[in-house]
Amino acid sequence: MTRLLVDRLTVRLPRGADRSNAIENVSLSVASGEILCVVGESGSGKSVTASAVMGLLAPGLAIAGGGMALSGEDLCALSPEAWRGVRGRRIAMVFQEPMTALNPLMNVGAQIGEMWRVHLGLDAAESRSRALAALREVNLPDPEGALRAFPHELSGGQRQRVMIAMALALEPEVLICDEPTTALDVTTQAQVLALIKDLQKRHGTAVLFITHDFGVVAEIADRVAVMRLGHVVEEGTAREVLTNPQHDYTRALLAAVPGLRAPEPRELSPDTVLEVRGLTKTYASRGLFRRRKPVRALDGVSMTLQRGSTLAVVGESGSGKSTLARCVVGLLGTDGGQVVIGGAPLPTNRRDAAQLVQMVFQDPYASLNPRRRVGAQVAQGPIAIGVPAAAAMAEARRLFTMVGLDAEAVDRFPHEFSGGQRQRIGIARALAMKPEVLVADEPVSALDVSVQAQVLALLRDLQDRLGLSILFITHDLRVAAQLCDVVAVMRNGVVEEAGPIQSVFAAPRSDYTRSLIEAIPGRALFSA
Amino acid sequence: MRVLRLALWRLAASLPTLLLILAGMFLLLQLAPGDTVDALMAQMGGGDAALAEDLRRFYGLDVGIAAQLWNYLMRLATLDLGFSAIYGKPVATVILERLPPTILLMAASLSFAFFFGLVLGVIAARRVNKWPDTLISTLGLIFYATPSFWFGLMAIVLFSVYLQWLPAGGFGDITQSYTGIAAVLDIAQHLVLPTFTLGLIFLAIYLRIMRASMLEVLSLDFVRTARAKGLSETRVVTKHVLRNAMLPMVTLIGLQAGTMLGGSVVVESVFALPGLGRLAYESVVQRDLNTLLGIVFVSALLVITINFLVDILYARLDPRIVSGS
Amino acid sequence: MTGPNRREMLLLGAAAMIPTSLAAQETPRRGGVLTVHFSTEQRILNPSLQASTGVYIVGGKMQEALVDLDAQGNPVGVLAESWESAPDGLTHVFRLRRGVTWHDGKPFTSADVAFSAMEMWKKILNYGTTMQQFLTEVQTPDPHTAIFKYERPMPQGLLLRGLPDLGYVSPKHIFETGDIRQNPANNAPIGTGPFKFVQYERGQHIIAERNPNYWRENMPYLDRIIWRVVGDRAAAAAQMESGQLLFSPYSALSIADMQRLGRDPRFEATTRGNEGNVRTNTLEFNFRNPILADVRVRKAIAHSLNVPFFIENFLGPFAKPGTGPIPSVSTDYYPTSPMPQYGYDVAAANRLLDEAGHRRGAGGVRFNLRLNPAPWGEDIALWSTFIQQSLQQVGIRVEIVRLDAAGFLRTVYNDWNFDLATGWHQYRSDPAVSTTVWYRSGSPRGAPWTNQWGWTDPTIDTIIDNAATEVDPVKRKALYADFVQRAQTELPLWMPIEQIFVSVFNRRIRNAGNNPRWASSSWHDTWLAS
Amino acid sequence: MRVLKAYARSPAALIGSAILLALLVMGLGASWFYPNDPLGLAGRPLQWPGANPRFPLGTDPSGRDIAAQLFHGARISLLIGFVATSIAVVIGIAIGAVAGFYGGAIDTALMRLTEAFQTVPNFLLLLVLVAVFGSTLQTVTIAIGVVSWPPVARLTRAEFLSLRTREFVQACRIQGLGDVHLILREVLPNALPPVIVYASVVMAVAILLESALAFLQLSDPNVPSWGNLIGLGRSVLRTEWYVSAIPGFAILLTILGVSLVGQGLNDALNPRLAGGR
Repeated sequence: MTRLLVDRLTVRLPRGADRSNAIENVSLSVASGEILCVVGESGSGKSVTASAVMGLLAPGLAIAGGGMALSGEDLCALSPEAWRGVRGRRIAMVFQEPMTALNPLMNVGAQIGEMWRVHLGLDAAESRSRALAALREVNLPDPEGALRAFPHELSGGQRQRVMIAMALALEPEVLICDEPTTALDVTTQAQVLALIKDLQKRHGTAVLFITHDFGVVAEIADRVAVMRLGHVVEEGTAREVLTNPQHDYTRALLAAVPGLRAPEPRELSPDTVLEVRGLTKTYASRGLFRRRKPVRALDGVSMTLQRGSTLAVVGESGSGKSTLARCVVGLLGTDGGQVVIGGAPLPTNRRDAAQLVQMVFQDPYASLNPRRRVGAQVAQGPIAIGVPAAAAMAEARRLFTMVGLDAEAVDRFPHEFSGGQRQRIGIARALAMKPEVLVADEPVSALDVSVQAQVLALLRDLQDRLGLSILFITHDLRVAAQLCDVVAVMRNGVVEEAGPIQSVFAAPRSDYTRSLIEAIPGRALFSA
Repeated sequence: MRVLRLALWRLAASLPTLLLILAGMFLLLQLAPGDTVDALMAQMGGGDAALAEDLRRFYGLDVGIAAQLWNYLMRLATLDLGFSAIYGKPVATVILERLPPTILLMAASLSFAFFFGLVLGVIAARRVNKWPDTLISTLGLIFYATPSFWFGLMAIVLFSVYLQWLPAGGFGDITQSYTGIAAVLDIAQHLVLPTFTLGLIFLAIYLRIMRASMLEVLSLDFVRTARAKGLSETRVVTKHVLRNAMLPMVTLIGLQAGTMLGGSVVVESVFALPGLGRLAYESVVQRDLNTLLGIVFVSALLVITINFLVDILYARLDPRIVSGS
Repeated sequence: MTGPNRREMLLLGAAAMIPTSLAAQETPRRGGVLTVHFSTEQRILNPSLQASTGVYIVGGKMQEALVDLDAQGNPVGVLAESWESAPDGLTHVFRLRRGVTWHDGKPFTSADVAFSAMEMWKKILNYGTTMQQFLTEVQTPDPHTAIFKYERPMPQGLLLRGLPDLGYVSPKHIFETGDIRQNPANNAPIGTGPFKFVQYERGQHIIAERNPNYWRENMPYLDRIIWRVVGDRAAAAAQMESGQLLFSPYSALSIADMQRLGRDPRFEATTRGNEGNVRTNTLEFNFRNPILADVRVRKAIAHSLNVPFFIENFLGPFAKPGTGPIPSVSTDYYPTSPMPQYGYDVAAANRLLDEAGHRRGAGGVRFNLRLNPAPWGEDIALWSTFIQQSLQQVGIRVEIVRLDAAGFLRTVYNDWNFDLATGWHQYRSDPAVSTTVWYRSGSPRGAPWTNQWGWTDPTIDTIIDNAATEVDPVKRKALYADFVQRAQTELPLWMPIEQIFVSVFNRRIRNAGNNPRWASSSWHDTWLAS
Repeated sequence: MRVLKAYARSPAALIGSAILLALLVMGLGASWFYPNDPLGLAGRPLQWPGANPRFPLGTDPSGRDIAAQLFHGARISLLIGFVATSIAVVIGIAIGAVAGFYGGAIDTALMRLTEAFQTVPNFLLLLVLVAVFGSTLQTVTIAIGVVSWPPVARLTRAEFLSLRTREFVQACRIQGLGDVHLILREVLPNALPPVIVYASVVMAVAILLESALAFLQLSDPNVPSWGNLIGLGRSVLRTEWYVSAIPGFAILLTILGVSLVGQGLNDALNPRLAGGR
């Protein structure tokens, strides 16, 4: 039977927003034991839909039309009180950010226990034991420990499990998952997805699953609804939508999803432009009250990058890949080993190093100074090494056109650009120094798939035109597969496996690599 | 045990600071016109040059500055604060006599400011931009803008002179020798006005901070989670928001310990309280180096202690601190 | 702040007659607590070591001197019953009172007198060191006889009038061991007086209680005396009104409050009982500043100050215009001949300044001066402001340099770093004591309240010296007339205002102010009407 | 521009600006409203407000026109507030920036110094400074500035600590730009807003400190400061309380104005701190 019915729902945005309605005439329905995936890029209104259903619309947003029904009961008719009774008890929700979604000052047991205490009025002991059971069900290692633990003591995956345990505590009819795995590593993602699917099967819960990742969709969806700018543009069973999309937008999205087909092997130039020799880096971080044991971020890492080629360093969080990137560009000093560029060790002098290696950063918003014109930020490097200002600005304009921006945009401020455009500016800034090596640290992971594809295309194009040598840091094998020649898989500060991407994909030597590849969502579909 | 070790560690860590302060103060005061003997002469109403010589010898002012500083620090090493020129007894004793009123005053003002700051802040945040918020915020601004000594004077005029509800000053009525509960009440009565006077500005500050951090915490994800769990608004605030929102306030207490001690100088002189603040003022005027340095030393210790307690409190409130992440 | 009551000593009782108070007829009532305003805490309370009213007001109730002054201001025996002096003035014999015991029960003997005289008055006590400079020894043939031996003649009159203030006796058995200055008894006096020390809470109060074994029969009347430390004038006034304080000595209240309370039937604000404590406000010139070295400028400055106006509007009934270094109350030495005066006359002032060659410059300003006011006494602050205001009218811009006590003394009397200074001159009944030093040249640098003006005048020096050694009262008076004449003509400093300290009593206090140094005296006969 | 709009939108800012403007007019126009020296003898002392039409606000214990002192006092208070604040902010930013940007030993040393200054009760330090260097307008102002910088330094340091690791700063490092450029062009502009907002607090405190000093008779007696007036009024508090009340109220208004402007700036510059509005 239909658990959740959203009928021609329209939510109005506050005046002054980019469009009048967050969502318009959105109609969805989820039956018990069914998973409906709502797919869309940022701004598609998928999250608004979710919070509307929870009755937790952000201040300023208001339901302008349509309705929602839970097992036939009209939600919009509910008083705030009544809705609170429904919330958590009959409709539960899992949020995207496991890091911030839990109260940092309250231990896990208490937070889960609250469900029973508040809704069923059980006493502390009883709700505690139930919480323990719940934690067992989401198979957390050491549930007793977890009960007493505080959120910051758990990993992202574990927190998400806690969230799920909490959400399912009272056997809700409907579970809403808002990008629950986006912030997780692939392997963890795979586990959490499996967990959700499994629980949902056992409890026959109706799940409204919100994601931007077709891979995830392919993994768990029974039915799919594609949203764009507040409208549902296409809906159907997972199979139909994924294999035979009707709407152009859906097609575009699917096309943008990076496949696992490794590119044809290229002839690599024999000369090594970058060589990393036995790099070692240890962080000795210290807490306010007691010293913590030092962390080995890099443990004798070695790799080489051939001129004009791309070396992808793939790893999950904590693998040390970002540390590596920062050591290579000289932002971090190393404890051992050395970085050799063009035959000579990386000069300590900032100015000299600048002309050898440049970097493109992950966060398009943090990587530009909000208070300065983008042109100036691109030109300042060359000016610093003595290029006359006028020439530097002219070069900046040229680069802007090269990275696909309007040359006149140099006079604008960062906030006037979209994320993708900023990433292009970042690339232009790096290229302005005409470096031997370009280090790209997760350059696309913060972007929507479509934009992602464009930026990757740009990089590939630039490499062809300028013969760039790129050290490409990423957590996403699929992205790596797009443009790299050689891949190095890192884990806990050591290189697990390295080699031509084709061979690594075809026959991974280390189990870890294999598990990484297997964890890729929608692999079955997209590697086909 | 661990706390004690921490305390010692903290003290050791702040030794350089202490040394810096004392030496700095000492040298600074050497530049002051006139010494304690001049002050004493003024008090005695004269005496001949020979007497002055004699007194300078008595107060150990006849040796060079470097020597004096050295002597002082050496004595300090043995925790001897020296001999007070004004009071003719060991500085330690003098300060101990004067410490209680100040500590009492600070404690009272702090609790007053903290409690009401908290409550008002929460109310304002819950009714943000509605009339209670506007009222409270305005009051806060006015409290903040009121010069404490002026408020004190006006309070005296109103409550002591016209209404005759509260004593105009002093730390207790000694014409009656109260004992037990009566004495406590007596002192309490004498501390009412000073507490308000000193606490007012801090109340205003805490209120502002609390309001802001409440609003900030209310906008965080885990609050949304709590709501999604179907918790009542009250429970969301009391169980989830409050504790998080208190953290900035707690930090502030530590940062402002020094300021508060400074404020008590003025308040004590307005209400004729026999506290550390007034002692400090007197010893500056009387050029009583030992006493002044002693006070600086003690108040520094006080500030350090308060900060230490605040850290402990903070750690208790926020599990993340202890594990140092 | 150092209040008014710092610096007055009474070496000779003022002969001013005391109106015998009607209270005398009433029968004294026993009991009661007298609460006294204690405006500035003292470093010590022992009057044998520090001579200042701040000490007497407390210590004077617990310790006693050999002699005190009676209502008429004549010496009367206290610990000494009688005395005789050798004609040569080198030997003075004191017969001590018998059966007197210290508060700790030990008997009072001549040994105590000898010890106090030799170890305290002669060595430590300010002014004592000068007065007893030539005291060679104190012989104690028996426990009740003390014989003072001097190497130079000591006039009996001066000695007897000195001892009420400089003759307080401390117990030998307490002080003979250890450093006298650091002796705990200095802050917890042990004496023979009518009141026993009970407690001293720094910054709060001092408590003394009735001494049951006091040698005067059935005295004292009061059960307790409590001195409350109240630094703030306004607060003190409030406590007078609320009855928390019954007596505020030595002009410790604000002028406004003293006048207000004086009009209140519950209180009496009077100079009675302070006849000895006369002071004059000064205006001191620094001759190292060439401008001020010119007498015309000094006179011009004097002419431009409207003293009567100032007194009327700022000081009220407790002050009157001064005529010179010797105040009018000092009938023994007050000159009968007219003295040069400098009335309010702006025209004259301007003329003098023009003559002196100081024409008005930009903004009508002739020149700038710094004025250092002493930090004690509300009247000094008002006076300095008034000087600033008045001199502006004649084109002298005055900058007030505000310093605390230590800073003031050091800057003015040691560093000579001032143009004008203003404070108090204490007249101690004989010009030779603490008045002529303001004019006599050759005072060691750094000695406060002496001639540090960089002004030397042989004429006045000789007059001063002659007067000091002149034995014939008539001639002496004449010499001091010359002295005043000279002082007022040369005008090295100016003393335009005369003030007597004011006591504010609650009228419940009986026998209040019944001797010229009442506030400092032992209060054995003081009692409280219900 | 955006900032200006946001500023103009907050009512707090408008009221505050209005008050400060009024004070500014009072201060600057003082010599025009009251050409005579405000410290000059105007008439009988202690005339109640309104008692004498010549003195709408009465006269103080030295027979000076309170209204005149109020106007001229506005100048003094604003001057002291402004100059002292500038001093504090400059020192604070300099120390905070260097400490926060370089960290390590330099940071430790500078923070020790800051701690030292914060550990001594600031008013106590102020007393000593004034006792030592005298109480002229200049010394008092400088002294106030000297005791007020530590919070600014801490704030600046905190900002720098968080900003120096931002990707755009790292990008500039990689571009080979010098520290001076990084500090002045990249970090400082982004660190400034909260500091500017805090400056209003410093100014308020500075004015309060001066008045407290004057109240203890430790400020410059040659200038018509409000605090001096309050201090004078203290001795006649029980009868002529208006002498203290009037200038006290003026101070209250000033601080109110300053902190309102501060709040406005806060709302405009960093909305997050303004409390999620």
